[in-house]
Amino acid sequence: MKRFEPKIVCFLCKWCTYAGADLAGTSRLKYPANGIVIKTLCSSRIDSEHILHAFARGSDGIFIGGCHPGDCHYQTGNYKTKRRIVLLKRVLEQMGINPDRLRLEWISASEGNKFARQMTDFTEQIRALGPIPKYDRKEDISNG
Amino acid sequence: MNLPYYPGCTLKANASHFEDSAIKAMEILGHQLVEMKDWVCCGTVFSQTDDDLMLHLASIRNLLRAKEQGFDELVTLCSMCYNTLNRSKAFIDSDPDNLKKVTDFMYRENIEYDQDIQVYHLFNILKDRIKYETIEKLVHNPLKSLRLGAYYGCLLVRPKEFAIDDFEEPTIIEDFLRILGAEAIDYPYKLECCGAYQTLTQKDVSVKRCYEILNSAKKANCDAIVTSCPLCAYNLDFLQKEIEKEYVGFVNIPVFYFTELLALALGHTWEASWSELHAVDPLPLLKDKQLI
Amino acid sequence: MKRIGVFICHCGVNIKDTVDVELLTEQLENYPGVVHIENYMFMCSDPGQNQIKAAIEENKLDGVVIAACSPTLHESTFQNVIEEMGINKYQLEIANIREQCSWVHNDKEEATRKANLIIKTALEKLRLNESLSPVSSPMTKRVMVIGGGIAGIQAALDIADGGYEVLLVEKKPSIGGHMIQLSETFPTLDCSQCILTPKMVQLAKHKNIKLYVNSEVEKVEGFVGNFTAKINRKPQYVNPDICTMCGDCIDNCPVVVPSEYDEGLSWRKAIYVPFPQAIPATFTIDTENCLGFDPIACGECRKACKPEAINYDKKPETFEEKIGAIILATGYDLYPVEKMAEYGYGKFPDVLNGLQFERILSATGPTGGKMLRPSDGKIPKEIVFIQCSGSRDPERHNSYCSKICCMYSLKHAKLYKHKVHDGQPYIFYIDIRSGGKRYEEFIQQAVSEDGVIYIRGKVAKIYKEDDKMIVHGMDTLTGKKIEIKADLVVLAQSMIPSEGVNKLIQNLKLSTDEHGFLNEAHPKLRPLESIQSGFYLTGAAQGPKDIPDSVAQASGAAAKVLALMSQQEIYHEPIIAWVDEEKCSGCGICISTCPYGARALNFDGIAEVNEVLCEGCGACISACPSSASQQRNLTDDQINNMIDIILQDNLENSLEKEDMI
Amino acid sequence: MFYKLNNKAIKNSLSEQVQEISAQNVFDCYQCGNCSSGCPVVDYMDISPNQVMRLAQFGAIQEILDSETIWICSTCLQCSSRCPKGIDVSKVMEAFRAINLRKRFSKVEPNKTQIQNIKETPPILLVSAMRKMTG
Ligand SMILES: Cc1cc2nc3c(=O)[nH]c(=O)nc-3n(C[C@H](O)[C@H](O)[C@H](O)COP(=O)(O)OP(=O)(O)OC[C@H]3O[C@@H](n4cnc5c(N)ncnc54)[C@H](O)[C@@H]3O)c2cc1C
Ligand SMILES: Cc1cc2nc3c(=O)[nH]c(=O)nc-3n(C[C@H](O)[C@H](O)[C@H](O)COP(=O)(O)OP(=O)(O)OC[C@H]3O[C@@H](n4cnc5c(N)ncnc54)[C@H](O)[C@@H]3O)c2cc1C
Ligand code: SF4
Ligand code: SF4
Ligand code: SF4
Ligand code: SF4
Ligand code: SF4
Ligand code: SF4
Ligand code: SF4
Ligand code: SF4
Repeated sequence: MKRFEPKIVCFLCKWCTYAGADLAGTSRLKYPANGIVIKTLCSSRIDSEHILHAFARGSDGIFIGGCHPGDCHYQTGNYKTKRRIVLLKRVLEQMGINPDRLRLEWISASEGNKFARQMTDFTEQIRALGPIPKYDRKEDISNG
Repeated sequence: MNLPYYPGCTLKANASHFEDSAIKAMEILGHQLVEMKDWVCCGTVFSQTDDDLMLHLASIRNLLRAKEQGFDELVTLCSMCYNTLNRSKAFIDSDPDNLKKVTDFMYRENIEYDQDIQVYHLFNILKDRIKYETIEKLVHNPLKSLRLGAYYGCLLVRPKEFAIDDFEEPTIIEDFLRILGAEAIDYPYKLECCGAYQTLTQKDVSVKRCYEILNSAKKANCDAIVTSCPLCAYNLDFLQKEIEKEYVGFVNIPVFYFTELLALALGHTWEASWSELHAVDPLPLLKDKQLI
Repeated sequence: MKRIGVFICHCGVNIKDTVDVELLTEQLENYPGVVHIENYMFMCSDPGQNQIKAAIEENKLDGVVIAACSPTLHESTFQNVIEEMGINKYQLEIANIREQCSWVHNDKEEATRKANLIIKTALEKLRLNESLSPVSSPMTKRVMVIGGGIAGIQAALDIADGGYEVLLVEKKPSIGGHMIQLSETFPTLDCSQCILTPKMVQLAKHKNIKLYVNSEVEKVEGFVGNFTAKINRKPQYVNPDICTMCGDCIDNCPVVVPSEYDEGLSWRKAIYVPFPQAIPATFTIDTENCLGFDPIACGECRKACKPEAINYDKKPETFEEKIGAIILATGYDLYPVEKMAEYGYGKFPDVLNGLQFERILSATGPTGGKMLRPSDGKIPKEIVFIQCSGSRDPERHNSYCSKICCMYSLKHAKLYKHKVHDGQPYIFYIDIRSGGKRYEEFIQQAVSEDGVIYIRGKVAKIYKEDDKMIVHGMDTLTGKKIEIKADLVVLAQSMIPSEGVNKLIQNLKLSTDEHGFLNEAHPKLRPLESIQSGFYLTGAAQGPKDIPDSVAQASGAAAKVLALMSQQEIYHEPIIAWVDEEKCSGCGICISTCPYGARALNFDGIAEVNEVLCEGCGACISACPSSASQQRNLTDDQINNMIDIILQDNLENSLEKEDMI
Repeated sequence: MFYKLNNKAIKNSLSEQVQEISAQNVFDCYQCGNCSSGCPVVDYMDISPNQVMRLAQFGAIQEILDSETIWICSTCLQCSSRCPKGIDVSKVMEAFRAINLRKRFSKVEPNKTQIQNIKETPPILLVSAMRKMTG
């Protein structure tokens, strides 16, 4: 049987995690090809609606990468993201979506290793969780 | 007015003059110290382990008993009772988990512990409720020319969350002594530990501690020491015999409970039964100052 | 619809070996909007660039996607290429199929599938990209420096020397700050006043510098290049042009108050000159302590002043000044000894803070430079210095290290030894922080030559017995409890932001760290500026600092300001936020979200973005409950389209788009 | 002789027990020595309070359990009230006593105290000493 290949949307901030992902590339580190990247200037640009939208469209997992606390290019953007994600995870739980499908990590421009590790780890975790259940997406998101 | 009162073990034994003088002084101030029924020893020292709730049950049971008797507050005289009851209460109250465990454990009690009972030290009542200004007006026998050193010890001021006043620089006892007409003397060792329970096992430790405290007070020209803890009072008063042996030239100094002085200043006569419980006889000093 | 060209790079073998570029070309040929697609070995090379130009011309392209390496490498190269062909540079998107695809995957099939999606997201984004031009606004070529300590003085001089006009606003009657109070300074022990007063005089005479003493900034409006500041100046009541500095007024003033300059160790009158070398050199009446000007209350000073320099009718004045940039140099104060319970809440006269001890050491101080203690004027023979007093104590005081007190405690011990040869200095410390050029050598030398005894342990308590200060500490190295009967104790008090500066910071809408020190834009890479454009930081206002660091930062900030001033206009990336007026409910949530103060409600109660201030982080956009706020070239629609394209296969297999939301 | 430190020695179960019973993180301590400076009975201790904290960081719990220090401490709370890192040092001391006492160890035999006149001795002294020193 063909193994399940999760679809993962990755939002990476330009200053830290996107640069970290580039470093993983220049270091030729290997990780699964399931995540596709959308670059934002800051992790705080990512709206809860984008995340819900992506889940509704069948994303099996969503990965958000930002600068380490205190290193945000915009000072406090990553704290805002952190707060938003904590809340959102609770919402996801109520909607029947396993909150582990959403992951927020601080990855600096020098942490190519960490980026590759996170990609591998997250993909495997989502693979183990299986495809996102369809009924959840339809009912709850359209009502909420 | 009636004040529900928790005596604790020692006030029924070696410190009965502490209790007696408190009741009489409070009467003059128009307040009745009503002893709660069925109290048990609070366990004296507060147990500082975080994982053993059993050691706090005695304190909580006392609060329950008081509540059963219709009280919503308790007054203590002894610093240690004050400290232990309060800290046990705070420890249980602060954590819903602790609260639940304790409540579950005491399921056979008739009434549920629900945190709604306050514990005060008599100093809180004198200062904040009766008010020092009021007491001052009732002083008939001002303790004029008596130079007194307040001894706080540990438990009235530590831990800082439970301090009855500033934990490094309290003045609540000094202010009290001043309204009684005495001279309150500041001396550096007033917050230093007397050795506490070490007296039982490491007497030399307590002897040295008490010597340093008393000596510091004497250097500042105190005539006597004033305290509110029966353990401090015992160490400071009764260990003077040993101090005399250890440190040549040491001259005795009387140790009072603050309530004895309060009663005296309010015009109550000094009782012989009080003197009997002192190691260092306070009578010569009181006579010398023409207070009795 | 846009006419888009897609250019896929092989990067030699770097991409081609893992990504099937031919297959990609085929797959994307018919993607909506793509009118041209090709692949080539080195897109960034000259021939590659020429191929792009040719394709643009031939196919009348108005958008370009380059599938190649990371945008950090060649985005600007390709932007230049399309700009040369008359296309706005924001119509270029880079699909990063090397760093984030071919280099990190092994399986060619998977990598190709991923590269396909990466290019499609770029196409989806590009489809809705607007053509943008940089935001610009004119530059006011004047600078305001707030705070006249060494940091402010240095910054003002550097900028004024660079040819621009500077306003220096100082709240006290004289400039000089704390440095003017110091005796001699580590690590070279040169006299503080000797090196500072020439600078003060130079500043006062500089044709490009306008001095506002006794003044505070009440409000600043506008944005970088275009600020308007409101400055309040308290009257000094003495006309500096007439006053001859004869001092007759002082002799007749009946009011005596503690001198700030001497840190309360001496006295001054209500009419006074803060210190002999004050700039501006003139007398001031301190209205808080003056009995009152009318002859019934007092008026003695005016009677005494023969040249009639004193005018009681002066009123506070308010000035409005236009400036382009602001430097904050508000400095520090010392953590009050009154907060130190363990050291007696400031009630012992022989327990001093560091600045008080500087005054005792100083030749211009209350003892004329003689080492005498305040209580009884005796020469202290046993002296204890306590480091980290109020610092590194998150439980009760300040959690941070004050950085300079290790050095000045040692300096104090050394200078003390120079004055009292038979005295013994002790320093209680926890760690010694002597990172600085020649700092460690300074310490080592004092230990070996001056016999300073360091004791490693924090002092628990100080109390007074007879005329001695009893210090109880611990030497953690030997495990021995230490008692010292000291004649004098000096506390190395924590540095804290200067008094009242929090109000100023609030007025300027700047941010501070948790301790009240001004926040830099980036702790490593932008330490001289605030994240609010146009505000620069120097000296101890940004964090505890010594003189060399304060001066370095001041000159650094001045250089930044000079670079700013050299521009006629200021330009700014246009990837910023904008507001859809139709949708905005005026809730104001975005306003508090913006870290740059770039948003405000307009007269109609609708949010507006100040394009010059906005840095484009996007925090406001995700915070907007009405989706009224958007980011140029990264709108919600663009993001959602990218998401949709990534998940397209899933969608096709599952639900219809329309059912969803 | 070397004091041998290694990962396993530092992270041992006794050390975890100390942190659990006391609810204090011994790694917060930065060895300022304030606890020892203010301790009224440090002269009688074989290891000073700050050294107790240090050894606890090393995981050298047995050494502390065998010390006199933990029995000399009179729970005066001076250390706790002044620790700049907010560590309740006195609770850490109590945890060491508790570990010993829970093994039915007693520091004093009730019949072997230094009390001559039991009638003169207040209950508060007997009870508190017994509670702190007997298992
Ligand atoms: C005891 C002691 C000894 C020291 N010894 C040395 C030494 O030997 N060597 C060394 O290198 N460093 C030493 N320092 C450090 C030195 O004092 C500082 O590094 C230096 O003074 C910092 O300069 P500054 O201009 O940033 O701040 P400050 O000197 O504090 O100047 C700030 C100025 O801003 C003004 N101001 C504040 N708020 C406002 C406002 N709202 N509006 C207008 N004006 C305002 C103040 O009145 C002041 O004039 C010592 C510090 C201390 C405490
Ligand atoms: C192990 C270690 C860890 C560190 N970690 C941190 C940290 O976490 N955080 C932090 O803030 N700092 C850290 N630093 C400090 C940091 O590395 C330096 O502060 C910083 O790199 C200094 O930058 P620089 O440009 O002055 O010097 P350098 O980085 O040394 O750059 C000097 C450049 O000049 C070139 N050069 C030299 N001589 C000549 C010549 N004659 N002609 C032409 N070119 C020449 C050199 O090739 C080099 O490229 C760390 C340092 C070390 C050693
Ligand atoms: S008396 Fe007049 S001239 Fe003389 S110092 Fe005073 S103000 Fe100046
Ligand atoms: S008017 Fe004021 S400043 Fe002048 S002498 Fe009188 S008190 Fe002093
Ligand atoms: S500089 Fe030295 S004395 Fe000052 S807080 Fe830091 S370590 Fe303590
Ligand atoms: S030389 Fe380096 S490691 Fe040593 S004290 Fe200085 S900064 Fe620290
Ligand atoms: S994008 Fe960021 S900087 Fe711009 S207005 Fe929004 S929050 Fe402020
Ligand atoms: S958050 Fe949105 S709706 Fe509210 S004021 Fe800002 S732009 Fe308008
Ligand atoms: S006072 Fe606190 S931080 Fe200092 S040595 Fe003691 S336990 Fe450690
Ligand atoms: S609680 Fe114990 S260790 Fe702490 S100061 Fe008191 S006696 Fe010393």
